[in-house]
Amino acid sequence: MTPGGILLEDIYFSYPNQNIFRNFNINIPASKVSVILGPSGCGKTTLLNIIHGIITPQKGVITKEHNNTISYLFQEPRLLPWKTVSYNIELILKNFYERKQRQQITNQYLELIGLSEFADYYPAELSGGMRQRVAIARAFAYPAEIILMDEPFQALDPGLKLNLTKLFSSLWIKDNRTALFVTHDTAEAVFLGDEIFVLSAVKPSNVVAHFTNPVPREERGQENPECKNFEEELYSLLTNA
Amino acid sequence: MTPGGILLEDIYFSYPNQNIFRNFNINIPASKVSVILGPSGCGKTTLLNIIHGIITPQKGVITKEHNNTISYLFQEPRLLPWKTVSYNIELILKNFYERKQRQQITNQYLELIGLSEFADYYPAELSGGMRQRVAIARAFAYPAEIILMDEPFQALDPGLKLNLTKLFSSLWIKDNRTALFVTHDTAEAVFLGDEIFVLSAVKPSNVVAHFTNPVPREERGQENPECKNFEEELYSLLTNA
Amino acid sequence: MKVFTSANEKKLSNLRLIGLISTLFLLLLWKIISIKIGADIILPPPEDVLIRLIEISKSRNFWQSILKTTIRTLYGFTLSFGLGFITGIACGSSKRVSAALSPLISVIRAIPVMSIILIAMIWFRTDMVPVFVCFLMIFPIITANVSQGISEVDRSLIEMASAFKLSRLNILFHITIPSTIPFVLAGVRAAVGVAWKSVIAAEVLSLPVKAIGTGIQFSQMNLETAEVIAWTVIAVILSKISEFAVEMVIKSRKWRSYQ
Amino acid sequence: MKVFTSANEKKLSNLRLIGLISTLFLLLLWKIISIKIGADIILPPPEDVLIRLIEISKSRNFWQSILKTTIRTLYGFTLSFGLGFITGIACGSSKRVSAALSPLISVIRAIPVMSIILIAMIWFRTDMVPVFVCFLMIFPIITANVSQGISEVDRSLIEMASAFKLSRLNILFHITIPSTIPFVLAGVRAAVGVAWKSVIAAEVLSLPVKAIGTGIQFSQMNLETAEVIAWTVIAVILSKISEFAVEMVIKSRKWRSYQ
Amino acid sequence: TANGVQEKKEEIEITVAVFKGPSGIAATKLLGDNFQPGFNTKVNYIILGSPMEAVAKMTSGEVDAVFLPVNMAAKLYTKGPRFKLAAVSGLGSLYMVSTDNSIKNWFDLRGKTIYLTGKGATPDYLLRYLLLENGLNPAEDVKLDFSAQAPQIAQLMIAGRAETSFIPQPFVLQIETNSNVAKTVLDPQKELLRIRGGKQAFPFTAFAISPKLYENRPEAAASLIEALEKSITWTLENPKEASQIIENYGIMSAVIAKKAIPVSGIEFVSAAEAKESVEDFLKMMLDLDPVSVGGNLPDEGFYFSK
Ligand SMILES: Nc1ncnc2c1ncn2[C@@H]1O[C@H](COP(=O)(O)OP(=O)(O)OP(=O)(O)O)[C@@H](O)[C@H]1O
Ligand SMILES: Nc1ncnc2c1ncn2[C@@H]1O[C@H](COP(=O)(O)OP(=O)(O)OP(=O)(O)O)[C@@H](O)[C@H]1O
Ligand SMILES: [Mg+2]
Ligand SMILES: [Mg+2]
Repeated sequence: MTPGGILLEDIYFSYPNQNIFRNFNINIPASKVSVILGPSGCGKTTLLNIIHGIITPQKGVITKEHNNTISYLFQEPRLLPWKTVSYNIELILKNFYERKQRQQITNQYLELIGLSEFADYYPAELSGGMRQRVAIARAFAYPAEIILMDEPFQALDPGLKLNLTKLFSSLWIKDNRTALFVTHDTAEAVFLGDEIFVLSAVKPSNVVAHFTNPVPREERGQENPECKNFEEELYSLLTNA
Repeated sequence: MTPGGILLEDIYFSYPNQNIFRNFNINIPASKVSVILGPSGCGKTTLLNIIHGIITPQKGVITKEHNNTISYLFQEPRLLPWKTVSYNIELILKNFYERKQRQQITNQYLELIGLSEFADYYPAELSGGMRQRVAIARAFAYPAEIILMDEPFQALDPGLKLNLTKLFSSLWIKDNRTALFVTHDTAEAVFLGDEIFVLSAVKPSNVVAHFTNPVPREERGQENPECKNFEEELYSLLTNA
Repeated sequence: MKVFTSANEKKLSNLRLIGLISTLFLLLLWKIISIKIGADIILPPPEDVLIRLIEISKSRNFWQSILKTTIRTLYGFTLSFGLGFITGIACGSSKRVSAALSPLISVIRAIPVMSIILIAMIWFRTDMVPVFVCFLMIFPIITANVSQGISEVDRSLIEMASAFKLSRLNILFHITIPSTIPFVLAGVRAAVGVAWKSVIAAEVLSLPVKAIGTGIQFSQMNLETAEVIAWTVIAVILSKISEFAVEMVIKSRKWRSYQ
Repeated sequence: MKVFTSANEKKLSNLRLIGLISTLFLLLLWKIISIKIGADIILPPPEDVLIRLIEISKSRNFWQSILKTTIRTLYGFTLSFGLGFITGIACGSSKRVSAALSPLISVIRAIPVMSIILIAMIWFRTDMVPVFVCFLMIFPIITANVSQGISEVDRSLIEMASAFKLSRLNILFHITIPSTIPFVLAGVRAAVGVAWKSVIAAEVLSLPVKAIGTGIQFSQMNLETAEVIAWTVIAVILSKISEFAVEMVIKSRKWRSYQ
Repeated sequence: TANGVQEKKEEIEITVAVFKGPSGIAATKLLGDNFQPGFNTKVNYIILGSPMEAVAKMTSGEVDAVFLPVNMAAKLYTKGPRFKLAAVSGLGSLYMVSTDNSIKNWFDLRGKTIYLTGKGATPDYLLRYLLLENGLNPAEDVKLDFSAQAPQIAQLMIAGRAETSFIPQPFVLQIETNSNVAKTVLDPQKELLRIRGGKQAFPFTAFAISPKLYENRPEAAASLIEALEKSITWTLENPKEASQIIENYGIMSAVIAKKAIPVSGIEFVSAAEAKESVEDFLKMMLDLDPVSVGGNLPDEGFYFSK
């Protein structure tokens, strides 16, 4: 295991009525963007939860650096309904910054996701995509060494999606933190991911395929035929499985 | 207005703190699949709600056939947490069928979305994509003349997405009911939509573009270059707007 | 075809009308029952009570009694609410605290007022006894509601908060307490009536100099049933006013949850 | 590095220990206070009460009193719960019904027990008066909780249901009622203690032949404080048992909401 | 002060408790004059709601002189803080009232429902005793209903909803004046005298004093007792003024007090004079239920003498 990375060995996990992982192994490299692909219900969210520590596997060894701070973008926005948009972001910065600085960071991220005008709205007054964006801002704003994201760019229009993937890329290049995200969008996977893991449809789930993105980050893009090919490979793997 | 279609004229609607529609007009043709595209937060969900009658515009005229039954796939799954998957579907069939038949229909749709095994699960025990599929099954199972869908195939892996779009297409061909759906996925729009409306980013929102799909339904597909072109046109419209 | 123009105001006045009719109906029912019973000493007709009410409202003692009883009720309510809320939060947030406090709370919840009144009389001034009784009644109601509220907190939000390493205090103030608000409101709604009732009942027992309960007891001693009911009407009106205040607070809440 | 193996059982017995210690602490406190007061007539020490408890538990009257009081409480609780639940649902579901019933509910909520006891005596057998009093106390608690619960129902689910044209009855049974369950449970939790308390208090006033309240009153008149407390202990135990039953019911709920 | 001699002892404060309700009538003049006995003894008067409250305060030492039922006084002497009987301030004023005028003697009560108050208090014991003596079993031959308080019983009687009740003054009077059918049919005072052959009506209310008072200031205690006697005499002679004082102290309303004063059995009997009847009464209670007087009769020391 590289330092800053995460290593899961022989993980066993089951919910009361079904077994999700048995002898599950995965090695998330440090300072890279890893992507998890896999059919609906195969255990991707469960895996992120195990890595984060929200749920505890019944057996197995998880090796990660002690005291690593982790930011988590959940599959659902999970905003506090009784707090405004800006307060929802400010709140999670409390451990790190003074009030002034918190507000400044909050405003900066609201700007980035295009919701500055909506700072004082309550979540119930937002559209689905807007809530997702607030959740994105929150996850990005949180200072952490590892970032986990569960379908981060869902519910967004193509324009926003493009902007936000680019935004993520540019933010990531600054600090190269270990990132792991789940997506159903192969284009996104190819554009952002350095390592790509595909989980199996049958449970207990396992990593059925592992790719290293052949295209260096700077050269990736819709136009690049290598990317196109790689994406098509992934797409056909997922649609035939 | 063609019978079975929906005509909105001079609609004015605003939430307490912002104005969404002013002099808004749209004509949803009968017995066709119409698609709405538009940036996050522009008012797509609001429009569906107005068409359904869940919210009432402050001014304007809505013309639709009396007593049209409408099925609605909401942007969120909106399942009853205290009912099992199968009961969530069965419940909305109560007005139409006997118990036996309800169960049979429920099972049939669960089969179609691949969740037969999970019939007795509670929503909290499902993954995000699985919940979305239950919501899809519910909307499809409901016998209605008009179907409204808000981002129907979100949170699904590419394989499922493909299957379910095909499923929708095949179901639709049987009865040709008026369908209107919101999506952020241009491929989906081109594959399913006969009429495509694009809403504006600036509010009050309006229809900024209206396309009629040049490719007949039978010939649509990823491989068809005409489809590709049309999709690219839409994509660039959305990403530049 | 539907055409929309704005119009939506009649409803409210309609509801008021229904309320009025129903109040009149209750008065009528009272009148009928009083005729049926045919004994003013048991249930005098409404008009007699009104006359008596006007008569007693002329004395200074009357207004002082109302004031004192109101103060006692407010005092009892505030005390029980404060302690009940804190206890409920403490019990709901930690299983250990809950285990430690649970015997005491069970005793408070269950102890018959009569059994503890002797001790209460030693510890409190007479006119505080009603406050104490009020506490015994309301404290468990608030605690029960708050701790139920806590056990219903959306776990996905708690998960989110601990994922972002929010401190226990932040979780408490920004997630737990806001989530319990609907339950606290339910508790308050329930407790308001009980507060008045228990204060007045305790006043009837301990007879402080100025008190609605004392008024009731004296009138009853004098077999002045109309006066007893006049005091009762006052109690009902006071309770109604406080209920109204609570409703105002409830309505002033800004946010609502979304799914 | 974290290695996981299963182990998680000590906690429960730990909590039990805390509960036990805290109970012992209360007993000790009682002992100390009783020594401080230094008058058995006001607060006898725990051991005296235990002895007295054993003594009175030998009589048949004792067990009959417990039985009768329990029946009254169950009766009062069930009645108030049933009516309170239905009324709460009715008021919460329709603004008109709510407007129509609200004057009556306000009166029930606010009317001092003393003022209505005569009428109750005319209408009921005297040993039903405690049931009636219990009703007056609990009915508003349940109604308040249920109607708060209804006003907190997730509107997106109601929207969903009406989009699918579910009948009002289906909405009621499959959405409204399940959503109010947490509130109903909070109400029940709060009401259980109040039920015992109010039945016993009313028994102290109306002195039915067999009743815990009668036992308390009789002992108090005779300054047999140890006996008063012995009865009190019984009341606390009974209330604790019913609380426990309620907790069992609450825990048996299968589903939980998700966000 | 009543006494010219300056005491050397330092001043002590004592508290006299007066109850709301008929027993408080006896103390009218004490209250009205704020009577001080002298002997460096300062007296405070407090008004209490119920004997139970007094019991609490007697035990905690907050009250030094009090009016309460005789059997309770005895019990507090034997088991509690050793209060002594200083005088009797009220005699029985209970009557059997009924709308059924066929009741001529106690045996006629057979099969009746009798409303009365205070289970475990004097009326309960007394009625049971009288029924037993007249060959009736209180548990079977009659139905005793304690479910209402005295005023409520009166209301029911007046409204014709209750037939027979065993009730104290001034409610007897209230019932008789407001109902045209209900009448006093039996007098337990007389019946008790008949059975036990005493000379005096049975003692109802005792004036009891604390060790602090009778040990430290016997002179002040005597002076207080004397003043109580005067107060009672004055009250009986001046019901109009007395009732105003009674209302001012919140003991009863003036209207009702005026009616109650002549009929409530307010009477002063010194401890010495009352001893025989008190003993007899306590004996009667003891035979009926030992618990009611605390297991055994109080000894000689119970009766205060200067
Ligand atoms: N209940 C509400 N109260 C106030 N404002 C609201 C409410 N619901 C939506 N809005 C506002 O209305 C606008 C349009 O919302 P709507 O949900 O229709 O957007 P949308 O086009 O569906 O977006 P998305 O693609 O993100 O779902 C948004 O700016 C939002 O802030
Ligand atoms: N709380 C729970 N209790 C019981 N079973 C659960 C629970 N949460 C998830 N599951 C089950 O675990 C399996 C994996 O769920 P998970 O949420 O990890 O899937 P996923 O890969 O994230 O799917 P999706 O792409 O749809 O989000 C599913 O079959 C689901 O039914
Ligand atoms: Mg998932
Ligand atoms: Mg939307």
